[in-house]
Amino acid sequence: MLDRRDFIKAQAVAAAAAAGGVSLPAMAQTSMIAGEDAQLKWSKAPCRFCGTGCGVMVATKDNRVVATHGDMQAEVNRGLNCVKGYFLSKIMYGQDRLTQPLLRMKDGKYHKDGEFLPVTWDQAFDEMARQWKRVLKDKGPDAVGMFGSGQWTIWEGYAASKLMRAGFRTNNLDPNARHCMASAAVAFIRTFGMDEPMGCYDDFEHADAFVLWGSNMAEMHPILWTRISDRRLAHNHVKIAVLSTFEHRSFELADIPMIFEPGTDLAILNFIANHIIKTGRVNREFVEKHCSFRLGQKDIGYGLRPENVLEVRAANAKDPTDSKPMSFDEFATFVSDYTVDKVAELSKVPKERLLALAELYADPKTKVMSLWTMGFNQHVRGVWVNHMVYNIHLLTGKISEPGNSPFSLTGQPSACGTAREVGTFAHRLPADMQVNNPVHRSHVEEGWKIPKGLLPGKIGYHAVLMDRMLKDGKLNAFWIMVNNNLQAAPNTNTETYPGYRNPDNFIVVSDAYPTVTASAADLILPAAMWVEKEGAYGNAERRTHFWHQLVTAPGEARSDLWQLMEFSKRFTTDEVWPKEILDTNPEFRGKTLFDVLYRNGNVDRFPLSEIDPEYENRESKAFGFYVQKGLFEEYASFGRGHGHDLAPFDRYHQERGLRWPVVDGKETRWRYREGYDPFVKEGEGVKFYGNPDGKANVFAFPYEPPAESPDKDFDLWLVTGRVLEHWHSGSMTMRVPELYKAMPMAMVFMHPDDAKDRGLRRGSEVKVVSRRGEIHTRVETRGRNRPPRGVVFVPWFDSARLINKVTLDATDPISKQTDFKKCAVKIVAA
Amino acid sequence: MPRHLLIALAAALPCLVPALLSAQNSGPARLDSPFRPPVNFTDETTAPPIPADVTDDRRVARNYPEQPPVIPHNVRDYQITLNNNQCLTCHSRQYTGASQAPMISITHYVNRDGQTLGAVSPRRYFCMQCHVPQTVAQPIVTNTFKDVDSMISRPSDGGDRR
Amino acid sequence: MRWTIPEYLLRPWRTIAGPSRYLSLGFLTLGGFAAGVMFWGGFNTVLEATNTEKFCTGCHEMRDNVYEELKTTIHFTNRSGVRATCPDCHVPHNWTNKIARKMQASKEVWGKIFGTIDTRDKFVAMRRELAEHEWARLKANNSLECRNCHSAESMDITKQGARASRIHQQFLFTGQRTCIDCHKGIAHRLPDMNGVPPGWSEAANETDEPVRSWLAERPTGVANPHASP
Amino acid sequence: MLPDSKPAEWHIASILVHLRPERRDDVRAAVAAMPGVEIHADEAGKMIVTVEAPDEGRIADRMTAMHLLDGVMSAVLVFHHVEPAGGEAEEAIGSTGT
Repeated sequence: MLDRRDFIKAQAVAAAAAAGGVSLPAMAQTSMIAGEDAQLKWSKAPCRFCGTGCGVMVATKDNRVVATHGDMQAEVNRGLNCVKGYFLSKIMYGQDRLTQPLLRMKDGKYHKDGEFLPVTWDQAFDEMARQWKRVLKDKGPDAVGMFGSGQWTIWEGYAASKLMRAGFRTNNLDPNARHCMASAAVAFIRTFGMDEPMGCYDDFEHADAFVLWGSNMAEMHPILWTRISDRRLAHNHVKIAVLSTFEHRSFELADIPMIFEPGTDLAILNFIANHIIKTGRVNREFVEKHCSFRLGQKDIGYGLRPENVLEVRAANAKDPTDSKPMSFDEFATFVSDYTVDKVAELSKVPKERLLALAELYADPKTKVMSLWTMGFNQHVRGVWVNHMVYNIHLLTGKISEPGNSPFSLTGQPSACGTAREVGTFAHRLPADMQVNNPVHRSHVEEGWKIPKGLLPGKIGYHAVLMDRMLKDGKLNAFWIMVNNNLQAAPNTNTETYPGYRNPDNFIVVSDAYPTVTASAADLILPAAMWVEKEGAYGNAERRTHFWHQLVTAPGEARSDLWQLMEFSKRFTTDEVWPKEILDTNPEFRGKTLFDVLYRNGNVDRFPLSEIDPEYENRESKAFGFYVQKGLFEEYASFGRGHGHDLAPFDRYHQERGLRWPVVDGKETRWRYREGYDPFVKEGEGVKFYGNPDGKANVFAFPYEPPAESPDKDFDLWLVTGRVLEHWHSGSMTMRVPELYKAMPMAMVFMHPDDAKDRGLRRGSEVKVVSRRGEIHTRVETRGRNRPPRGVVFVPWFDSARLINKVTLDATDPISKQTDFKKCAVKIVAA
Repeated sequence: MPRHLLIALAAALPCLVPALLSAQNSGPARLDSPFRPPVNFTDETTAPPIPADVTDDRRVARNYPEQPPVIPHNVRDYQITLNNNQCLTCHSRQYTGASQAPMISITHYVNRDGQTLGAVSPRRYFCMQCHVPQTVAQPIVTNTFKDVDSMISRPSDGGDRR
Repeated sequence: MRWTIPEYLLRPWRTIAGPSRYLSLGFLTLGGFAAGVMFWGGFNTVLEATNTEKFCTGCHEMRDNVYEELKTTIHFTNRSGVRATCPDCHVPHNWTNKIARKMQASKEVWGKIFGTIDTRDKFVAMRRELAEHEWARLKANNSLECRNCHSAESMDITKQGARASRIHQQFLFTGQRTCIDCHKGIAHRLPDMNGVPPGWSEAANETDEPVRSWLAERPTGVANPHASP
Repeated sequence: MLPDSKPAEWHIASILVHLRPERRDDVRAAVAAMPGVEIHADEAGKMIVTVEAPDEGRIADRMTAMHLLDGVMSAVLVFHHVEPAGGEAEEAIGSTGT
């Protein structure tokens, strides 16, 4: 038994050694009396939660995680974590971890209405393959699909993309990132020709003003908020503007707080553009050299089912993406309608605050960083509103330089790294390539060493469409990995759940815990999580970071990577590829999908001996080669030399992540600007090289109202979102006692006068009712969120109060991302 | 019960999910999210009352030294804004003498660049990003995390999950 | 220059000031009394009418700023439903103080007419000054309006938190401090508190010397035109 | 401040010192001579030391002293933990949160 103080001292030393990258000499270790018993092994890993991408140090002992803390050497967070990050140690130890595949069975056989019984992996995959083959035979590749996640590791997303597109020949692959930042990704490509931010987190230390567009960073990106509060509180001239449809914790630091009427952010942004033009503060030289102007399509509908009256009525619902060129003067005329008086009236933001906000952008001396997440992206005009914020940065030339930065934040740890860069969307391939572009497909076919013409060119079903197709019986074999879509998707009672229980469908869910989605599945596969596998994530600032497997997963739980690759062994090319392709490429005959996708000479290129002997690697041991390295290097080959350059695999295990493009060993902090970005040549200054003409697009769009607004029957706006203590659907954080006790249930936050008018008060039990569904919850009138009259907020982490039964499945017609921020509800006593 | 199932069950017994175990004992098997009452997905049930805050002012043992302590008292109406930080009026170094509140660690005086400041680093200003109050709600799922103290005081068994 | 009073003013004055020529003393005494009652009643009615929350929140400056902030606090929503209205805390119950406060309050009405705080931003910019008036008033009257409900004699310290109980014994019961010293911002948002130490600190007694704030360099936002020099 | 109303405490901190390798011997000697300070590792211009003291002020003093040594580029606090001095405490007082 060790003396407590010696033990604490040993921990103190180990923490400092880990922070400094110093290896402790054996003598120093023994001199601490601590002895071998107290030795912890500290290793680096990124945090499991949001898109910030904090570095953590993880202590393991006897195959268990025993402590975590913020990594001092991680540039993102320099030693800090938020409360969730500090409790990472506990997320894998919920007592109800899934440790066995579970299949619904009756009389010893699979049955849709059977009881969940444990089966072996072989039994699980046998049944799953049987179902897949049945569906492929009966209906073809369009009837199988997979719903993945921005929490997949890079190689898991990549392996899934190969399996679905090249294996099963379908693009019915979409990540839950569709619900999260599809609008941002689409607007990036339409504006700059390339996805992801030009700037990086270093902008936080350079900006003079921060504008939060709907984002509540104090709760959702706490560590980035520490960088903003650091900047604001230590520099008197720095200003913070916070815009939202209700008051939340980020308002605590606001110099210019603004509550606006839901949906009117479109008008506010056009007003700012108008203000910049009217006051003569357009950066003429920048605009002439680097911008093209386009008039976008209006009246584009709301992404509902096509027979919905709103879609029938919309003039351009069928062709929402169209646009035509316009001149700067035409653009100026277009936005001139958006005067301060008109916009103040529409948005209900006081005129003086609108003007103060506009001045942050207009004043050429103020370096301004715009930040947004779900407020913009989960918006029926999400792509427009993303474009509009680029508009005001482009008009003033405030872009691609330290402190001048339109910055799209992400919600998942690898929304960028996996969902976007790897291309696990229904329309995307690696490195920003598109499935409907034959040149791109052929390039990928070469890289993957598969027959020409194998990859399908038809864009697959997006998230909401997948749910509709499951319900309609057109999508019948469905695999859900690392996400809890039955809790996350909109309008679940009507549009999502029926598809899961549709007798024609076979639903597989891979997860670590019994979520509501798992409960509705037909087969549950137990998954390894976080440091139970070797992994890689890409955060919001283009930083790719790696970690090693530090502990083994419990029971029979296996990583998604192992599941995908092992499942691929159950199919031969003859079963899933067209005869014509095999006739012209007979060398592929009789091989398994595993052989053609993963033993293709690329993925199996690196032997086990290249694995760091300090760490376990289950997947590689199972398949006989360094799987993660092979997948990563094959994937990275698509982006190298094209501005998506990733460093060699091994370097990432040494670094606290690197921001791509990594050229000549150096990361890139600001893209598109000479001196920072190696792809901009000397003398070019600024070049938006993603577009063939090197220019960024400024789009003109009007204000258009939301899909559903309050009326006399449903008289309140409903906004949904997250809270600090819980991450997404709470499947990890609700199992950490301290986090659970801090925020055990989702309540409806409302204004005390709205409560009073309905005869309610704090603590009253109520029903939140929409045209689609209802939930029971309790009223909170004095919590952290303070909605104005007419607005209520309900977080979605609580599986006992599934607010997405109430939300509307309206999406942005361009990005297909759901609007979770605007629908009409009423609140009645329960 | 088929033989392969028995074998699988026997092998899995130590780590079987509790929801399933209870189901085995009592009637039809369901696998519900433990946070939900055992009703169909489409049904919703009554909401429990909002649990009261923990206000006993008793320090809660930490799981590891790096864990931020939870807040054992009420923080209703505490204002932490540009104007004022109510937590620091008790917990900052200069006021702990009179308030007798635990002093914040000096790690909080170190800025992003590793320099120690004369006062709390502005990046640590918003206390409740890391330190959260607790309610009396009882966790629904047990967490089997073991802290280092409990692991070094017994012989190492090579972990219990393999 | 010599004051000259115009004739049209002098004539009625003479009538009032001169002795009664036609009315009886009894009528005058009783009538005067009745008139006095009526006048006083009217005065008091107006006074009482202006002494309600409804009146206070009749103008948007109060309704949208301080009253809105009050709604979520313990003085508005609490276990027993006993709540404080604006005048409970802000109008002295003692008559002379009440009148004095009313005179002062007319400055706020003045403020309304001339738009000193007619927008949220202007109100926020004035917040420190307005708060300082109230702190000074409550400090001067030993937190009288607090004590109208919260009597130190009636406090059961065993029902208080350990820390509150200790501090009340050390500072409140000994008369070293008064309620407002520690409970600023209990019902509204605080202004910039730079240079305002908590009541339990030593510095709270050293009125002239602002304590070192928690930050060496202190932000001054739009919300703070009154940061101490 | 109220005089000595605090219970006696035991503070421990670990500090990462960056130094110029050529001045290593001098720095080592100076650091080792500080009361309550212990050197645990020292390689390639980085030194890991612990400081034990009855209050945080003394820890800050030692850090400052290390900062001021010739050849020291920085002394960064990595870990800080406090507990009552009276032996086995159920819970520590300070927070670390490195």
